Amino acid sequence: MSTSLEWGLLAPEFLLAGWAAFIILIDLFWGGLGKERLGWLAAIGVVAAGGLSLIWVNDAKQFGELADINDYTTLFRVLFTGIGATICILSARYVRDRLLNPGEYYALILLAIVGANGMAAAHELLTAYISLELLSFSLYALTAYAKFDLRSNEGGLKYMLLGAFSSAIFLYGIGLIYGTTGSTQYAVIGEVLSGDTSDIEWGMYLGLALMIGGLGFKVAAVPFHMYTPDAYEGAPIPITALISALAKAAGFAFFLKLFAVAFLPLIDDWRYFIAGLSVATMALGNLVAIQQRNVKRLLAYSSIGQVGYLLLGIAALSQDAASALVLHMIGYVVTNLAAFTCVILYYNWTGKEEIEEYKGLAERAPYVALCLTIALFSLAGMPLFAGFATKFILFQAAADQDLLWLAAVAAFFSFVSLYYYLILIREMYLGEPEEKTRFQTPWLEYTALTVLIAGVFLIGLYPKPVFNVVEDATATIFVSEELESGEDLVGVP
Amino acid sequence: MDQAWLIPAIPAAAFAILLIFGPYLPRKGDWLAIAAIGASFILVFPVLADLLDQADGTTYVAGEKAWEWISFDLAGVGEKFEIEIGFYVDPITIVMLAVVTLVALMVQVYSIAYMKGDSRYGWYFTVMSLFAASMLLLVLSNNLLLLYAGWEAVGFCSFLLIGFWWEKRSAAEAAKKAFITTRIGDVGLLIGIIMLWLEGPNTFNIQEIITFAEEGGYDNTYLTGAVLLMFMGALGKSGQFPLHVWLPDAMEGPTPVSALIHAATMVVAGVYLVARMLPLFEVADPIALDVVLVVGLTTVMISATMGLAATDIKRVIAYSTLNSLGLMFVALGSSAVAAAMLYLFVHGFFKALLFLGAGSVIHATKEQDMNRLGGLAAKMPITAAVFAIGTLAMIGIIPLSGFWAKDEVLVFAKEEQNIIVYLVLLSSLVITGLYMTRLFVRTFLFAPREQAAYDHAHEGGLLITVPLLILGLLATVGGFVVFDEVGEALGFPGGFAQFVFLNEAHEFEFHLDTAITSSVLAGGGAVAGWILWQNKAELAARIRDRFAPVSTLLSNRYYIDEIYQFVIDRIVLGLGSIIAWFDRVVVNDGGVDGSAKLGYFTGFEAKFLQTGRLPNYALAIVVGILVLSIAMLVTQV
Amino acid sequence: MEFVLLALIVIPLGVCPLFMLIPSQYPQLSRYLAALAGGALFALSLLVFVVYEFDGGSGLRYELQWDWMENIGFLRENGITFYLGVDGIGAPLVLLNGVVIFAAVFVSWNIANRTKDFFVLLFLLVAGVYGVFISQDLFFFFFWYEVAVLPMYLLIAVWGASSEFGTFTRTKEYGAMKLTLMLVGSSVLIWVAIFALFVEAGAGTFDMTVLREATLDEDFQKWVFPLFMVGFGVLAGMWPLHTWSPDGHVAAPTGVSMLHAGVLMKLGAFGILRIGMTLLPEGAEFWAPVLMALGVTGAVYGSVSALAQTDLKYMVGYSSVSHMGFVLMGLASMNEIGVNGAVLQMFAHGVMTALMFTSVGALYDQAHIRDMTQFGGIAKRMPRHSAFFAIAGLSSLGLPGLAGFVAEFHIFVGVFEAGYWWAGGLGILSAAITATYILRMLSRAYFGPLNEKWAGLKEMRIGEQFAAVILIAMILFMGLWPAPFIDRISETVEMIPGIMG
Amino acid sequence: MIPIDNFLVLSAILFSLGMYGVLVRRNAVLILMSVELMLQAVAINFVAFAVYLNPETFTGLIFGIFVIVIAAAEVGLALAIILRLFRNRQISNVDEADLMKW
Repeated sequence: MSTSLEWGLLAPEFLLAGWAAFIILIDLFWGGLGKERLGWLAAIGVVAAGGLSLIWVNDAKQFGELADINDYTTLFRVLFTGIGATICILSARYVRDRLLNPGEYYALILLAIVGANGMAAAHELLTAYISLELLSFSLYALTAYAKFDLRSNEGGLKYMLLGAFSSAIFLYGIGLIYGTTGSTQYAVIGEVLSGDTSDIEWGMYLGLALMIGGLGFKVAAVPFHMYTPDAYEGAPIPITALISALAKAAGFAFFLKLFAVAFLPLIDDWRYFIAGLSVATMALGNLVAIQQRNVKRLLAYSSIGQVGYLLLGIAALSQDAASALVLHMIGYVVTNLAAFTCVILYYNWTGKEEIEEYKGLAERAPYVALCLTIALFSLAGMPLFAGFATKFILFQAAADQDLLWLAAVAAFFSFVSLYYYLILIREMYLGEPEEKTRFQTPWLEYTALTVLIAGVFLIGLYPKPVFNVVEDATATIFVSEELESGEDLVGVP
Repeated sequence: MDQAWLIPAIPAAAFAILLIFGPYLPRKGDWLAIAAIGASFILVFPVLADLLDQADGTTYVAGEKAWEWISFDLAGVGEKFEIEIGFYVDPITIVMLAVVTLVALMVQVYSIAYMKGDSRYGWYFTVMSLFAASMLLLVLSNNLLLLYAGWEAVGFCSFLLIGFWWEKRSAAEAAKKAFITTRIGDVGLLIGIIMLWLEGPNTFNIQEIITFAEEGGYDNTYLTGAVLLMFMGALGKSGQFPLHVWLPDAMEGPTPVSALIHAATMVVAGVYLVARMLPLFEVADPIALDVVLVVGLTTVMISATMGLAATDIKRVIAYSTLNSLGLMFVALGSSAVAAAMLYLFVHGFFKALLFLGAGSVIHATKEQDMNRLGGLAAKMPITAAVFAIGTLAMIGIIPLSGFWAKDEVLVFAKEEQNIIVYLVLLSSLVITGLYMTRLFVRTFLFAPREQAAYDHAHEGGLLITVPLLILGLLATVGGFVVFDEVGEALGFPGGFAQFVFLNEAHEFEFHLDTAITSSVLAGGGAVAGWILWQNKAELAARIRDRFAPVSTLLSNRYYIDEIYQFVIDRIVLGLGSIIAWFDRVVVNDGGVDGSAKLGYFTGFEAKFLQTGRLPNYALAIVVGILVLSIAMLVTQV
Repeated sequence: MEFVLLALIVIPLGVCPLFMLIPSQYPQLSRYLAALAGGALFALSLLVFVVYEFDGGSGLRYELQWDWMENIGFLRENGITFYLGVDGIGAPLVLLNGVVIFAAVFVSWNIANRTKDFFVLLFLLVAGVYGVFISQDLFFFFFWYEVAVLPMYLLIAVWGASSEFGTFTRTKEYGAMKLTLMLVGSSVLIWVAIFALFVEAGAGTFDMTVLREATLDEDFQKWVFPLFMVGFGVLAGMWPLHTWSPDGHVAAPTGVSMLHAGVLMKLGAFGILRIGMTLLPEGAEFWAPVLMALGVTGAVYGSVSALAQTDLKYMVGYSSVSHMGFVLMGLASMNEIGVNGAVLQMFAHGVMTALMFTSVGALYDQAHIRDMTQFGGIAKRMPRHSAFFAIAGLSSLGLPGLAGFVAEFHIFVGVFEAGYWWAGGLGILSAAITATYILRMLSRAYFGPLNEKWAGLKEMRIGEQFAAVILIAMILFMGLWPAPFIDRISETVEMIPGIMG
Repeated sequence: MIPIDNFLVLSAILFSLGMYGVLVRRNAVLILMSVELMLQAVAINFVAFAVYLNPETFTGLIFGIFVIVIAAAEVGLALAIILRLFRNRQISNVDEADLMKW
């Protein structure tokens, strides 16, 4: 237990936390800055933190036994700061028009990013759990942030109580795993589990089941997904975007690292359970989405569907499947943010969020309509856009691990999902708007939207560069696999 | 020989020019069409001369010339799948070429006067040239596929020409009926061709197929099937018994068209096909030739009887054409190619003559119904005289060409077939005499029944009468070509039969007994006709009243049309609507939409799981956890 | 020359952003740009077709291979490559695509609302189709296959037309949604088959020339081929799953249904040939009788139900199903003559249907109804239009001298050669039924006395006539002198494993 | 020394009691209390494992402390939200808070 900790490694997190405090103070003492510019300020802070984390590109350092700062962590730090910056920019106008005390709002977003970074970096169950709780708490608070909106209140309540309930279950799982393997280090757990586990089977499997349940809640896999539609519909729109992007991405970063390092030896035991979860998630997510009338609930179920595909990547856990999973996750995050940008823009203009109310959007804001169509087609997995390439690679990776039936089920539900995306597209292009006036264009949001759509096109048309980066990142968490041949575990992640 | 390909090429070129520049040419380019068909007619003679002087000893070497149209080699089999455009000339082709080009020339010259002033005058000649080109292509082609191509193109031109005045609903329906009926026939022809190709020597060339068949290449029943299917095509095109319904309605087209297509050229294409393929018929099971015979006979009897009842002069002549075609098939049925070709040769002239005569009557009086004509001989002496020659030739009176041809058929029928066939033929002679004289008497002699028509009657101009006279001359003189002496005089190796059967010598003997019986019967029929239908035709009226049911049956053409229409409406269209309904309701709404709705409603049910109440959500989580852990423990531990 | 192939894809995709730049107040400008792009594509396709040299080699010409993703994850050496190449089967279909888009642009000259977006989507569709015909990489084959389906929904839903049939209605949304879902649904089958193929081949690459050499065991081929057959069959209008085609055509605007029936349906048949039969020969051999049965049912079923239709577009839709049934029969005959016939029929039918839709569209634009029983003698007012429609009809019923006969004849010979004499007989019978409904429609709607209601009809627009003339030129070119087509096609069909002589 | 199983059984009982409480109770505050009960059960678990299995390292104990800290934070946040709910709609029964369903 080397006690000397290189605190420098956590510089981005410190910066974020400090910036959060700074934002609160600014909001407290210098009211003149105005709510909108506060958002931009927060965004600048987040971007700075993202830039800072680039220092450790292809470096492999360890922060004591708690976390390791390597390509995997850097990739996710950049991804989370990216998400955070986009959300801050997008929520600037929303907060100005509809929310009070913006300081805490942005601070909580920053703290959520800290939590997410922690989850990706954690190499040890306790740190991971604490970062998970930090992320979840800030999201609970943000969901219920609109004090006087009944739906936000109710959504927050459900998200909070169920979140607490499931984290208790998750903790119980961690306890059992700690009890049976004697340590909370992923690597050590992995090593113990690869040894003979005949005597500790009961505790281990029960713990594993409980942890899958707890994690299932965090990433909204089917039996545990019930809170998602209400949380998404209740929360203010930028926060819905945040949940759909950050919570899912951080959840899977943690899920992937935990299962790739710690539980890989037991893969043949838990593989078919995760596959079962994935099928259930895809099935229910897509089928119920067909019935939705509210755009936020529709995107909630669509994100549940997407989680199904990501679970497929976990079920077929191998180096290729992991990188395919991360690639698909990046594609999904970028596309989802693009879709939510359009939804936020329309909400800022008209305050509407029902599908019927999207009538004639193509007349009133052709560019936004086009971008939303591109995002929806990409979510459905149509070519030219990110969805096609990432889904193709992910399903092919699953098929490679002889899970062809799962890839077939996923392909089928990806087709089913096209229906409800087309319903939204139909409203936009076919419906007749009440009045024909064009909306005035908010330049900042448009640039963010253009950048995101460009990202969607890039991943769709030429994913090689992004895939290379992802390949290096996942290589780090699978190092232990190559070493299995003979050398014992050096404990270096 | 190798410029034989020019014969169809010139009219085809004329067609192309007329199609594009037709309307802008002076007189809409009718002169170009006539010049083209004239050139083709002239070209027939050098080809004939080539054929004759190639004669080494008794046999004539048939010339052949071919270009590659489609060819690719078959993987693995090493052979090539080849389709070529080739021409093959032999005496049968020469006979056909002569008839087609000459009659076409006469008809086109006649049409200048007949079609003057018609709004689509240019279009008429354009299609006429296309028709000539495709008929000549059909006759000259050396392989079955090119023959089929000509065959279809000819059918298409008849569709255009029958439906020339498509403003008339009846003309449009008649054209459609003609094309569909022939198409149904062609289904058989196409299957036959493919069957011959399939088991045969991997080529469509007619001569190779025939030699292959004669060496016993095909197995018997297979060949019979193929041959009968091809005969089905001939049925359609030549309007034989089951598929004859379209010919009477085809009279909707202009009369020169009827003269050319429905008398001399297109309808005999079926006869030409069977004549060309006769060696196959002979090699195949005898049933094949019997079928040809029986079909020919039934058509003869049906058409003759229907002729009695029809009142429209063009329809009567159409029935007479069916009658003659039946005779030709009877000749072919008794494998008498020479007799069939002779009858075809001669029939071409006098039938065209009859049609053009009727045309000039219609042109003058604008009236087609026999009951409104009568006594036109005074007003139209030339037409009447020429029409008389044509009628007598059709009946088969001694000096005229019809007699010699019909006698040949009777002779062969007597020798080859049993007595019943011969008796039936003799009875048809009588009926032919009856209805042909009825036609002539009712239109030209005795008192005119309707004054208006009579006043309008006037002799057609030179352009109408000259072709009539030429054809009249050919109708009278044409028969003598049968004699060897006449043949040698014209430079042929011998009589008509001699020319047609190049290799086997066929002397022409005059069978006195058949000649006498046929003349007596035919003459008797004619006289009876005269008596029945003279003056006011009271005698005929009384007979008709006594046999009322029979005459109504005849005038309704044995209700065959109605039966076919019933079959089509009930079964074909009925089946169509049932399948269309089935497709829309069962396959589409049930199958396709059904599965989509299935997905929709499972989602609908699943939606209500989301009750909105927190304890239910917690319950879902607990259930999930329990299921997961129990399953994990049960399977792993 | 290989940059010509690249241009075939870059031009349609490149022109889309250009359209976006044109402000929507100048529809005429976007029409000219569309005409220019269409013309360029037509010229390039003609060039690819004409300059196609016959030297032996692997059968691929003008190959262009750019690495897209290799040596990453499960992909090994040239895993996914942007690999373009045209062969004997591809060349005529590229020409078909060029012809039909050039004609479609002129036909959709009077699209009023949002012309700009219409042309963007149209050219996206064309890019997808070009991509499928010339891409030699299985990933990109599927990529372009989906791109071709992508714009379908909006094209039909926004610019289409709903129609009332008394007992049932077919709204354009319904038609568009059904069409898109059925095509994407069928592509799920193809997707799964591609996964299985990639894993089984074990070469870690999607390059078809490599996959072709991979020896796949018999039973694997037996259960993967039907996936391809049904997946591509749906787009090729295979019998039980054909219902989207008539409904889609009824709802689609003219230009779209031209491209759709003329070219998109050929993608399905092309897929079966290029992927199913080339990569899985034993599987194809095993399933050939089933494909033949479905093809024949489709042919007879299509022509008989066309007989009972009164709506012109439904009739043409069902006739497309019938003719695609012929193509499937040709493919199922598994011998060179039959498969040649199938590819010829793809081209012939493509051009014929495009011409038919041009005419029906022209009539619909003026008369605003498509019920043929209410028309009468309109040849009087629209002589050229009826001539064009008559030529298309006659070519579809197989009149020699026009494209239909050459193709259908080869198919019938091939089917008889393969021993399915019952299928050949039924096929020729359905050609006769085709003659019946075409002629019945011609005589009822075009000939006969002029129905006074339609006295006001005017001749087709110049644009439509120009499009029709091009299409007729193609019909006559293939009808009278098919040698150039056949030499190209037969040379490649020979090299397909599993095709006997 | 008391065998570890007793502790494990104790925490298991407490855990299931808490879970039962969450499922049955309708009042938001009581649900929160049941969740806290479950968290304490887990804390007992951690401490038991730490003492019995590897006394020399403090991981388990640290875990126990953190669980308590997080439970406290949780209560703070949950009560705030429940308070907002009560102030807005004067209800605390969770079944009535079903504005958003289907």
